Amino acid sequence: MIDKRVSSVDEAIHGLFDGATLMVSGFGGAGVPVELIKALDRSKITDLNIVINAVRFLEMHAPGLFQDHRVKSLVCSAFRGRDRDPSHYERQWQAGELAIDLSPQGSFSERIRAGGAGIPAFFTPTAAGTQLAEGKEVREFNGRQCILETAIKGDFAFLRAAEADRFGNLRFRGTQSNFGPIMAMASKVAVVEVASFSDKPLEADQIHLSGVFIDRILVASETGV
Amino acid sequence: MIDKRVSSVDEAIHGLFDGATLMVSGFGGAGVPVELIKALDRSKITDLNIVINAVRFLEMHAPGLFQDHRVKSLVCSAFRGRDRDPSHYERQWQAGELAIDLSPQGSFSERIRAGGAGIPAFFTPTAAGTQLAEGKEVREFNGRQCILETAIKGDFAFLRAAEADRFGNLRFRGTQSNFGPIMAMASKVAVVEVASFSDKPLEADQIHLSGVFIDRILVASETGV
Amino acid sequence: MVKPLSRNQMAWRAAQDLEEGMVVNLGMGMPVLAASYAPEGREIIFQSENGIVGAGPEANEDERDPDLVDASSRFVTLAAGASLIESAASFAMIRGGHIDVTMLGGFEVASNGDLANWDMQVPNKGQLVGGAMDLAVGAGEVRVIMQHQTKDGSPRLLNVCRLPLTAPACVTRIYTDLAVVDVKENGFLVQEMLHGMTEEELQARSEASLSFSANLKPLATPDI
Amino acid sequence: MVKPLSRNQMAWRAAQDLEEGMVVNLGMGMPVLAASYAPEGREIIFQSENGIVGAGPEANEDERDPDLVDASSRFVTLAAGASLIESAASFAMIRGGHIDVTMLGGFEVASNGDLANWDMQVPNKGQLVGGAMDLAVGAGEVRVIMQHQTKDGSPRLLNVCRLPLTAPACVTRIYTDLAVVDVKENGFLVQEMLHGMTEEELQARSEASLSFSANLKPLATPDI
Repeated sequence: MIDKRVSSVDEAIHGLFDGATLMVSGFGGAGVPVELIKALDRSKITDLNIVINAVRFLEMHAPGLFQDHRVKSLVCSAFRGRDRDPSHYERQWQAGELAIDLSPQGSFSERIRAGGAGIPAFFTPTAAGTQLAEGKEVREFNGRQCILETAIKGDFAFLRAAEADRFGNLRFRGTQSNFGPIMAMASKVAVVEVASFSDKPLEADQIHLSGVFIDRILVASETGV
Repeated sequence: MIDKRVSSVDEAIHGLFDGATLMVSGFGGAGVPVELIKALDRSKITDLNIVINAVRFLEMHAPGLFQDHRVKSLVCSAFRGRDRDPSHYERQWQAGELAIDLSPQGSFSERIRAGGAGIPAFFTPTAAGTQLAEGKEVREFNGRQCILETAIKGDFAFLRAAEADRFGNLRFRGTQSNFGPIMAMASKVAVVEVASFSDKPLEADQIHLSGVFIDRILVASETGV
Repeated sequence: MVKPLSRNQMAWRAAQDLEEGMVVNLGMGMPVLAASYAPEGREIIFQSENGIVGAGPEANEDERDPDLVDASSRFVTLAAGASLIESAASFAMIRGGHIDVTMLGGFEVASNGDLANWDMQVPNKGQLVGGAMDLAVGAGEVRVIMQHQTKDGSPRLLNVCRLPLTAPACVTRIYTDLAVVDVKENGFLVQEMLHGMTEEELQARSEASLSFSANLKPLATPDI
Repeated sequence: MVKPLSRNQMAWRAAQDLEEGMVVNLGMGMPVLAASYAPEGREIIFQSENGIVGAGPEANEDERDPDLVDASSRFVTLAAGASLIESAASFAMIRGGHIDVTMLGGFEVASNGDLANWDMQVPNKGQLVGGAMDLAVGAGEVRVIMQHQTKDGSPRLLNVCRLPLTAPACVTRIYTDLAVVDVKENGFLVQEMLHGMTEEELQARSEASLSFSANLKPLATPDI
């Protein structure tokens, strides 16, 4: 019988390796897989390429990642630290120790979706004619300049949802979903932490993400998050 | 107060013009907007470019369209008639009166999604190295041949759903949705026929298609469909 | 003369290779038949490209729902754990590599794995491609169920496909009424063959040259 | 010396141009403030790019839900008719032209409508682009709310932007603390200006040359 639950957070992140590309969901605190990020922080995994919309949430929950120089590159749409003084990651970037692929949030999302949907590249008008188009192929469609953006894929994805069934079918609350569905689609191993587990399969027409995209379910501890 | 309902099927298709590109949803009888297609059949609108997955459903509900030579081109993934003898549309195609853009069903879907998502073109491995790639740009990504497919947009879209609220938020039953959401997104005027209308707004986390994409709601007559 | 497998037997044999937890898409005809022969107790997720993830058996006449059909336009039911999606999401799932196995009908397969299964080039009839190309390109494995020869006795296991291709170099295994044949780096490798048939007889019914597994087994199925 | 508009007044003025049924996305800062000043009785759908279609007012302290935030990371509520979507769907909505109006903050606007609003080029700080470029490219209209001049008195209505562009030729209207300025084929056209201010005074605070509407109106707002 299919049952994608794991029994511990260590099992949830098992197999994540040095040099992996890891995608992490969350926006403004909603849908942030806090338990998984904390477990990553505690691990010794290094040389990571992390795909995350806003880098500050990574530092918030996994300060050790940057303190110990375990991130080698980032794909994001918001790299700026919150405080006036530069953050750890801003300093590492200035020192040339951290490579950044800054994408407009819509191109960031679409590149991840493309990764999950088997589309290797697409043209978009977003960022055409700006600094972020530098080095990218430009082509005109219907009189409009567009640039070629390429897909992003991950080895692992971390996301958070409200509820899962044993198939990995998910329901999200509020704005929890954000980058979670596309990151799960785009990654080889998608790990979701959920607030609750449904013993009955979720209703077929009320599922926000099909369990086909989910590999492991961590039912968050009551006190954990 | 926003209320996208129209009071008649004539009002529902009002403004559809000669030469328009019309998208029609439906798969295997599910989600086929029968009342709208029949109204189109009764109208005198001609020179249409119709985007529909399987052409036979168009002939089934709007035989006059082909009998009166009112379709000038089709975008589809299934153009074959059901019977052994050629259908009206197959004969018109043989006679060179009907232009066809035959796409694999996944590329058909993705081209429509691209039209609705502001993506003018994308690369896909589907159909690379086949007859359907003829004339298309080929490029290799990660060792795999891909072809460039372009977006499809419509002037009007017809779709069918189970339930709508006044904002045009939709719920579908079973496999009704199929091409409906992407066609609504890709068209200037999206018209949905629904089996029932909810006086209360639908629940925010149980909506299958946001009303932002819907322009007109036709509440199907009890006897109509 | 040995008795070739029936359509049901071919579907049965193909179904035995479906494993617990697999996500599987079945094409029209014999492939969809296979769903009902999957070994009991194995939980397999049948995806149908019109928008079902987790299709159940065909609906009985009294439980038919016109809003719930599969990609073969059959009235179906939903299995436990099913979800419903729209077409672009469904083909994102397919093209994105999230289907473990697709089983498709076929007209011809070449020894490099090229598949031709979409255009019979019938005079006076239009073309129908449907989701075959997307499935052939996107699924983790492409398995074909087809008669070993055409009705007029022409081979279907070819050196090079004559009919228009569905996708190049995609097929991993073929179930015919005579044999189970894998497509390997250096061509066709027969894994199972009907009891009583000789290697020469099977080769005579194939255009491309066949290799035979050192561990060649009889192709045995129940009487269905 | 005339009194420039407060931030609330600028937001109020911008809000008056939002029409019944419009789908509107509001950027951080003054733009999100505008939501609360939309004329009563008008039903406007506020889209927030992190996944809300139909955001309501900011949540009171006792109704805050950590799972429900807007693109400015504020705790919000849902309006009647709201729906919730994931990020790729949200930006498909934005890039696909389904947002009627976006109101954004700005650093600089050029007379051809070029917008610079994403990179202040602060030393030692990293870049943050967020959804601004997608909104600037995708929305039906791009309206900017910004102070007419920088804190040190430099103009923001320029011949050519000095800061990195968000998108070329996208802005249709600018609300400043001094004026309401449209971007037309041949440059800036002032539609409204603070009472008591002269055309010369406004021009002196702008780099690009301004035209003034034949129907120039006073920029009047309530005392908020």
